[in-house]
Amino acid sequence: MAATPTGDVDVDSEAVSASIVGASGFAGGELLRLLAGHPEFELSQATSREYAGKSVGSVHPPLRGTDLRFSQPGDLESVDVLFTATPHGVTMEHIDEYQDAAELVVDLSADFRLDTEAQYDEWYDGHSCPGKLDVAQYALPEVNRENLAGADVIASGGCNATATILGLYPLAEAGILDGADVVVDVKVGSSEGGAGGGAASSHAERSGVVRPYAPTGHRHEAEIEQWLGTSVSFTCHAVDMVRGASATCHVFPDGPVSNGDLWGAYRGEYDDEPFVRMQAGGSGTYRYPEPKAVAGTNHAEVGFELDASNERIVVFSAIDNVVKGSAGQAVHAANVALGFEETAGLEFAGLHPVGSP
Amino acid sequence: MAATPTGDVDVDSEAVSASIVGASGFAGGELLRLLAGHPEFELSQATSREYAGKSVGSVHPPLRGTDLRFSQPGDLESVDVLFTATPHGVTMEHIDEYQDAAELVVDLSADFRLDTEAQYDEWYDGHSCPGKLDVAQYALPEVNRENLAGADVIASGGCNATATILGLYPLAEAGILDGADVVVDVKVGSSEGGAGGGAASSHAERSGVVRPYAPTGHRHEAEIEQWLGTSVSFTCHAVDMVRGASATCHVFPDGPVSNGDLWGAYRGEYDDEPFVRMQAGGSGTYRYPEPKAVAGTNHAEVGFELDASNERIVVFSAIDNVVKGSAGQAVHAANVALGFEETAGLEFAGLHPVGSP
Amino acid sequence: MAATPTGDVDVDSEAVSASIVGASGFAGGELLRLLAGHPEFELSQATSREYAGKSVGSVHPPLRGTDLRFSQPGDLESVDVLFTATPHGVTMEHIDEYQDAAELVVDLSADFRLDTEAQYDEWYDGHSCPGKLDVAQYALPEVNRENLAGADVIASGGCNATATILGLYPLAEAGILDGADVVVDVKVGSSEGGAGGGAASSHAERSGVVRPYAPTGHRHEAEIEQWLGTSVSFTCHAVDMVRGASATCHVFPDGPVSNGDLWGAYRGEYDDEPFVRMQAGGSGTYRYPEPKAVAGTNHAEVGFELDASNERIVVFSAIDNVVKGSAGQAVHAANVALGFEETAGLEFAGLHPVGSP
Amino acid sequence: MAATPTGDVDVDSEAVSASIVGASGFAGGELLRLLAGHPEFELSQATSREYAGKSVGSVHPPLRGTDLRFSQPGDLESVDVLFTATPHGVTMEHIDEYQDAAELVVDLSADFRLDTEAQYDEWYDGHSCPGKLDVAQYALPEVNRENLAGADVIASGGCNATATILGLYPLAEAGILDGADVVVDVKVGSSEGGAGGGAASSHAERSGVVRPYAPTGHRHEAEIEQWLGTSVSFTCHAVDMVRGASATCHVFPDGPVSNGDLWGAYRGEYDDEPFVRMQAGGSGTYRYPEPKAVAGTNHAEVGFELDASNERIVVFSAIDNVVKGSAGQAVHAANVALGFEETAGLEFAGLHPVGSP
Amino acid sequence: MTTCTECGADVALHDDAEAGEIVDCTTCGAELEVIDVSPPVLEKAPELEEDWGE
Amino acid sequence: MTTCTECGADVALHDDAEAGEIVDCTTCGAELEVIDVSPPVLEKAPELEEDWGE
Ligand SMILES: NC(=O)c1ccc[n+]([C@@H]2O[C@H](COP(=O)([O-])OP(=O)(O)OC[C@H]3O[C@@H](n4cnc5c(N)ncnc54)[C@H](OP(=O)(O)O)[C@@H]3O)[C@@H](O)[C@H]2O)c1
Ligand SMILES: NC(=O)c1ccc[n+]([C@@H]2O[C@H](COP(=O)([O-])OP(=O)(O)OC[C@H]3O[C@@H](n4cnc5c(N)ncnc54)[C@H](OP(=O)(O)O)[C@@H]3O)[C@@H](O)[C@H]2O)c1
Ligand SMILES: NC(=O)c1ccc[n+]([C@@H]2O[C@H](COP(=O)([O-])OP(=O)(O)OC[C@H]3O[C@@H](n4cnc5c(N)ncnc54)[C@H](OP(=O)(O)O)[C@@H]3O)[C@@H](O)[C@H]2O)c1
Ligand SMILES: NC(=O)c1ccc[n+]([C@@H]2O[C@H](COP(=O)([O-])OP(=O)(O)OC[C@H]3O[C@@H](n4cnc5c(N)ncnc54)[C@H](OP(=O)(O)O)[C@@H]3O)[C@@H](O)[C@H]2O)c1
Ligand SMILES: [Zn+2]
Ligand SMILES: [Zn+2]
Repeated sequence: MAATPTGDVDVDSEAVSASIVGASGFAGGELLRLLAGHPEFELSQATSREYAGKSVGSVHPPLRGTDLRFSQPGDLESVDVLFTATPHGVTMEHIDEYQDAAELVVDLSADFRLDTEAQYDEWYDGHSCPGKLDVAQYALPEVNRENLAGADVIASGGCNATATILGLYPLAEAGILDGADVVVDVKVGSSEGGAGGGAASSHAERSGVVRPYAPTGHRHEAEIEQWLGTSVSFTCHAVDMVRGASATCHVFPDGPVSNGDLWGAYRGEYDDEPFVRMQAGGSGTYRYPEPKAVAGTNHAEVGFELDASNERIVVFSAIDNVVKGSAGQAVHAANVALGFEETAGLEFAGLHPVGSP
Repeated sequence: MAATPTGDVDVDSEAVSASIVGASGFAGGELLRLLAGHPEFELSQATSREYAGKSVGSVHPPLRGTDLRFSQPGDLESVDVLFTATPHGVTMEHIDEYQDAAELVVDLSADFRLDTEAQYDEWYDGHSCPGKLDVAQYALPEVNRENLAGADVIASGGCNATATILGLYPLAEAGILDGADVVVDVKVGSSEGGAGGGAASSHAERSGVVRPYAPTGHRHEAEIEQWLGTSVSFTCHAVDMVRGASATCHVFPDGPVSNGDLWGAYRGEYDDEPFVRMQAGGSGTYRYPEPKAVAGTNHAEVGFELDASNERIVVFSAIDNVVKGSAGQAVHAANVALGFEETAGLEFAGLHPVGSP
Repeated sequence: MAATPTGDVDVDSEAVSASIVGASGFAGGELLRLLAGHPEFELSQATSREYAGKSVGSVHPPLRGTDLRFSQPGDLESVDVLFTATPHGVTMEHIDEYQDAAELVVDLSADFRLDTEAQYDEWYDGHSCPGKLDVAQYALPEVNRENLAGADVIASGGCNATATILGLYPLAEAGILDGADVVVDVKVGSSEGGAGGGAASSHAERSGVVRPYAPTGHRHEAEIEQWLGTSVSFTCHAVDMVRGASATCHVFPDGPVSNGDLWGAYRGEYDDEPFVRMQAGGSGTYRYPEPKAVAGTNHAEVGFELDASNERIVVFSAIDNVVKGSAGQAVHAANVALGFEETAGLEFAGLHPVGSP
Repeated sequence: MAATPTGDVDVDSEAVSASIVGASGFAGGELLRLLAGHPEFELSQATSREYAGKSVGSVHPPLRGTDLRFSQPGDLESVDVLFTATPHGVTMEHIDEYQDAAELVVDLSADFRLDTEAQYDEWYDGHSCPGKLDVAQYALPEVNRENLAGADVIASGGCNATATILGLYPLAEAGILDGADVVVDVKVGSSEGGAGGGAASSHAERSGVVRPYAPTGHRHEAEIEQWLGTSVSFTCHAVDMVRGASATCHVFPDGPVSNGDLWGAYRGEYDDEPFVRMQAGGSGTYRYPEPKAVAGTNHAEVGFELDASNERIVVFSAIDNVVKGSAGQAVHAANVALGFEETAGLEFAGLHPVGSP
Repeated sequence: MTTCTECGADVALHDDAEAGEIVDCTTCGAELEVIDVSPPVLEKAPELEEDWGE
Repeated sequence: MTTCTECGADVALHDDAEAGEIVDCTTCGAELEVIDVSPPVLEKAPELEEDWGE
């Protein structure tokens, strides 16, 4: 039963070893899946306190048939790269231990995304290891590719922040956001909440919702502002899908902007990006970015439409929150940092038809 | 608000007769359901060209067991009230015929919602009976109750427009919209598209979506502007539910507004409204307005949150598009116009738990 | 089958008082909803240990606007009827206390459904109050109407058992089950698991499933056997809906059976039943029983088809598990026991279209 | 934008060329996706009458970025392998033309699945090219691997038949089906109906269903009987998922069978199969076969449980209908026929978490 | 009978309400802490984190 | 390396496995309790109730 792909690189002799802390969670499970199919990495350990001793496939069906079993996070062995997919606060507490174990730590939590302690004081509950903040590099290659090589700590972006930044970055670079008012209205799936599950996230309560959460003051505003250089009015809604984050950005620029300006800005930024796809108009069922068209993949879809009468640009951006918005972004950044093919391990192109993946 | 109807009128001797044109559709089916349970109305005819001769229950399961059969729209008999639930363009073509058949015509389409021919020229493809436009009254009692008595033609509002107007009307009345910038980001269910169904609305393609449609230039902007006195930047998304329209309104007022101002505005407008419920904060699973909490009912939920740092008011409004956003609104308006108990026939309070109704 | 409520009893002067233990749960919430709209009952108390002090509407959106707040189960006051919607094992422990508080106890759990202690030893973990077993009457009026008047304890049936019994009872009565082999393949929604919610019932894990559970040895077999006089091979699957239980019964009768025999058996049993609807064949979208056609209602749909080449009868039965399969059945039985109109408080006929209610 | 994987084989010099007739449909789209990622095939043409001239990515989002455009089925060029994914009846009409174009025709329809004209007369509407029936080989490698090499026509199995045959084949081989009674209760997703979409398969009508269809007399019974050597009592239900077919087989063997017998039969048959996974019991969320655990993959999950008290074996089998049940099976069979690595192009292992893919 | 500090609506307290108890306003849904009972004084309760994450 | 008591497949135990530990068989999914380690002996672990109710 060959449940997982094997690449053509000689894995045994020159593979880069990698372990995952928090491998029983949703983001950690994706890391397992992506690294198991990656031609350059060899999986070493996958931790879970709750499932230690069980096979990784008992929690994550795509991994069935692999012999790897969860180990305790306290039993970490040395590896080349350590991916950490733990809740906010864990990595900042254990960063020294993690860096002892691996030359490169790729963290999926918010712990090293922001530049300064002051931001953590404002948006989170402070930071327990602020001295390491300037060592860390933000993972998203589309905005930070040039700083990833040689990084010691890479901080994978927030999923809502990733969707928003990818949607608006070309406008920021083109100066179109200068003085602009920006509203970001996000819709996300249930996997964003992680593998826990209380009464409110039960199937009966969570099905069929369009449920506002974090109407104002969402923490990802900090990351977005850091990368776009402007503040945004941000509101999030839970909708009935498992994977997916979709950001609709309503941008009111300071002066007139033409369709040509916009295509120039977007194509200039994204034409050579392996994981960003423009989707703006056209015909048929899929005309604008939508999350189910990228579910399971590391792709982002980005598109826009000009609203001349309201002097508005509507930008749509859609990603899979646990891939491009988390584990896939982390692997992509590691590929860049280690000099691998950027798309290595991230080639899956998605499914059609597909329901609510 | 009594959750069940009570009927003290002697139905047999003095019931008001009503027929429905377009009764095989989604909005028409709701009219059938609501009128069948209404203490004051007696159903006369229900038209469908496609299903003429079949029992209404063969199309609409809740009507099973009733003896009524669909008739041809050409065979209309005289009744007290005629409800028309046909696609845009049909009622304007047949308005004379409909008015011959009934003293009161309640139309669910867009044909008589706008005040002037110019608006139809701008937003639709013109109007074939502009002379009747000023005879018609907009149905939504929360904004137009005082003009409904004695109306000859009542035009039930658009579902997205209804959600938006209910969310913003108290701000308009309180002057808070004067000079404000307003973005309206709407999420709707599949029943909004009616009972047709092409490839794009098939289950396989339409499941699990967050799909932008009408990113700009949505026709309901006209209605909204007419009632709020200000233009709004409007964008719509199809999401995975069947019933429901949810409007998130991002309002940037001209000057400072306090929580107290907002509560004053909203409670002043809605405290006595039988079908509007405030839902703003609190605890538990249901903290803000959401469509599944009002699915199947004529209730609207409205709530808001102040975003001090962005000088923004976020307003949420949720309705069932085929009830409050269509058939229920029509029956409510007819109740007002005819002097019935306002809540007659509209008492159903919804279900919990409920999935994606 | 009257689709709309009629209330001729003077509610204020002679209402029957009722309380609910376990009112924050899914079945208890339905009881609240049904009794709040019932012309004969007046709600007294609704218990919840977790939510004591909060308004019932804070947990159950359809109850918003009512002033009733949850109280502690230890603070029960005397009422005419006590409905108990607690997990299995609670009522058998507290039955004396409950009977002290009310003349009629209607229990929704499995605690008093079976006739003998031996059955509880075989199928459950024994019974702590076996002496009361023969006092209790099974609620399902379609099979036990004549024994409900004057009962002290009424035991509402299991939802899967109710679906199965309603599907097969006419065959049992007609002798067609004698010597027959019967397979029952059930599909149920997530509300069957109650309002708790662990990781396996989270939205992310529970969405989109066809998940076998209780492949063999399901406890409801005991109830089914008790009422049909024959054992059945029973298997259950969780599917992606919130409300609904659907039983497909594959019956292999001992001798030849004709379509006429079947219609005779089913119509004989159900023609006068207010809550059972035959649905067998026909045209259009809804040809056979399906749960979404009865969601939110106390109706059962039953239908069948003969498979001549396999000498098989396929019987379909569909209910809403929390209404006909639980709270609605309990209210129906109470209506019968107390001499009320059978359909009082249970007139809601459902919605069309409707997604996954 | 590298939307599709590229293998390491030198595609230009030695690739096997392949075209797809019916490439705009659901099964044809999967063929496109699988062949685009296949190391041995080079895509030549993809036909669609409706979308001729459009890029394949305009219909199938995972193919975006590829340059291939749909061509007319009348313009077929010579290739090594022709895959046909047209509705039943098309291939039998065009088989000569298809065989002229390619040495190997792999048909996904029912046209060449059955052995004899008599079967087509009994289960379908006859056959227009019965002389070719004995040339064709059934695709499913698990039951027919040894006959695929050198085949001229390969007939990919029906999705429900595939699920059923995989579930029961080890029992048939072990003689346990001899004299056994077998009920097969199937649950399938909406993609089984193809990309058309009428009113009944619209999102509003098809969401949330457990809808019986083909209660008796399903055509796949013919295929099943052909491969298992016994007739089965077969019933199908549409449930709310897009991909997936799940067969629950209730088997009543003639004599006693032990757990050991069963494991012997299943492991003997499947231990070396690359695409069959046993899943029977265990702990956690995923204990038995379920379709969402294999969605998007060519894997089948098979499991069973003994019901001693009813002398029954319950067998569960789950596949993705458009992969293992159609396009994936076809590619797998072609791999076998052409001597490629069996798993080539079929390595995707699925997603977790995943909603309703 | 007292007044919701959030929206100003009337809030009915039951007879044996005690200081420290949390009630919700049935008009706006706000959670209110009973600070005193005679006369009744309410205060907005500290907000609970939504438990369905981000 | 030892054998699953349910399905007979090989089960690999890690080096520092201890008696009392629960492992799952990667062939059939059964939960197995490690009864002894040298030589390894497994026994089917008591079944956990599904936590998603009926
Ligand atoms: N889900 C998303 O869409 C998403 C997107 C972007 C970023 N992220 C970030 O990724 C991280 C993981 O999110 P998730 O959704 O995967 O959460 P999750 O499903 O709850 O998983 C959390 C994982 O961390 C482990 N863990 C928890 N506390 C730990 C501790 N103190 N030490 C070691 N391991 C611990 C858990 O396993 P045990 O308890 O068994 O050890 C589990 O494997 C979070 O920081 C989140 O913000 C998630
Ligand atoms: N669905 C909503 O959420 C919603 C909300 C607000 C307003 N509305 C408005 O309500 C109206 C109906 O919408 P719907 O969603 O119910 O549409 P629908 O499901 O497509 O139903 C349309 C109905 O009109 C009938 N019809 C079509 N053309 C006709 C003609 N020329 N003469 C007579 N009858 C005709 C159809 O039946 P036959 O073809 O069999 O005669 C059918 O009964 C539309 O104007 C819509 O804008 C709908
Ligand atoms: N859901 C269905 O489809 C269905 C169908 C047929 C029958 N039933 C039966 O109905 C009963 C309730 O099911 P459910 O689905 O509504 O479960 P649920 O949602 O879990 O609700 C259980 C209720 O009981 C209360 N409760 C729990 N333990 C208690 C105790 N020791 N004393 C007093 N109250 C207690 C809980 O509230 P607090 O913990 O806050 O007090 C809660 O209100 C069960 O016996 C079930 O078998 C349910
Ligand atoms: N969907 C499944 O789960 C599944 C599983 C097993 C087997 N199958 C079988 O696979 C076949 C295709 O099923 P599907 O679900 O993919 O159907 P579909 O989505 O309806 O696709 C049918 C395809 O055939 C083309 N087509 C139709 N008539 C044609 C003709 N006369 N000549 C040439 N092309 C024609 C259509 O494109 P144009 O009309 O644009 O040319 C379309 O590309 C069927 O035989 C089905 O039984 C399907
Ligand atoms: Zn308040
Ligand atoms: Zn095993």
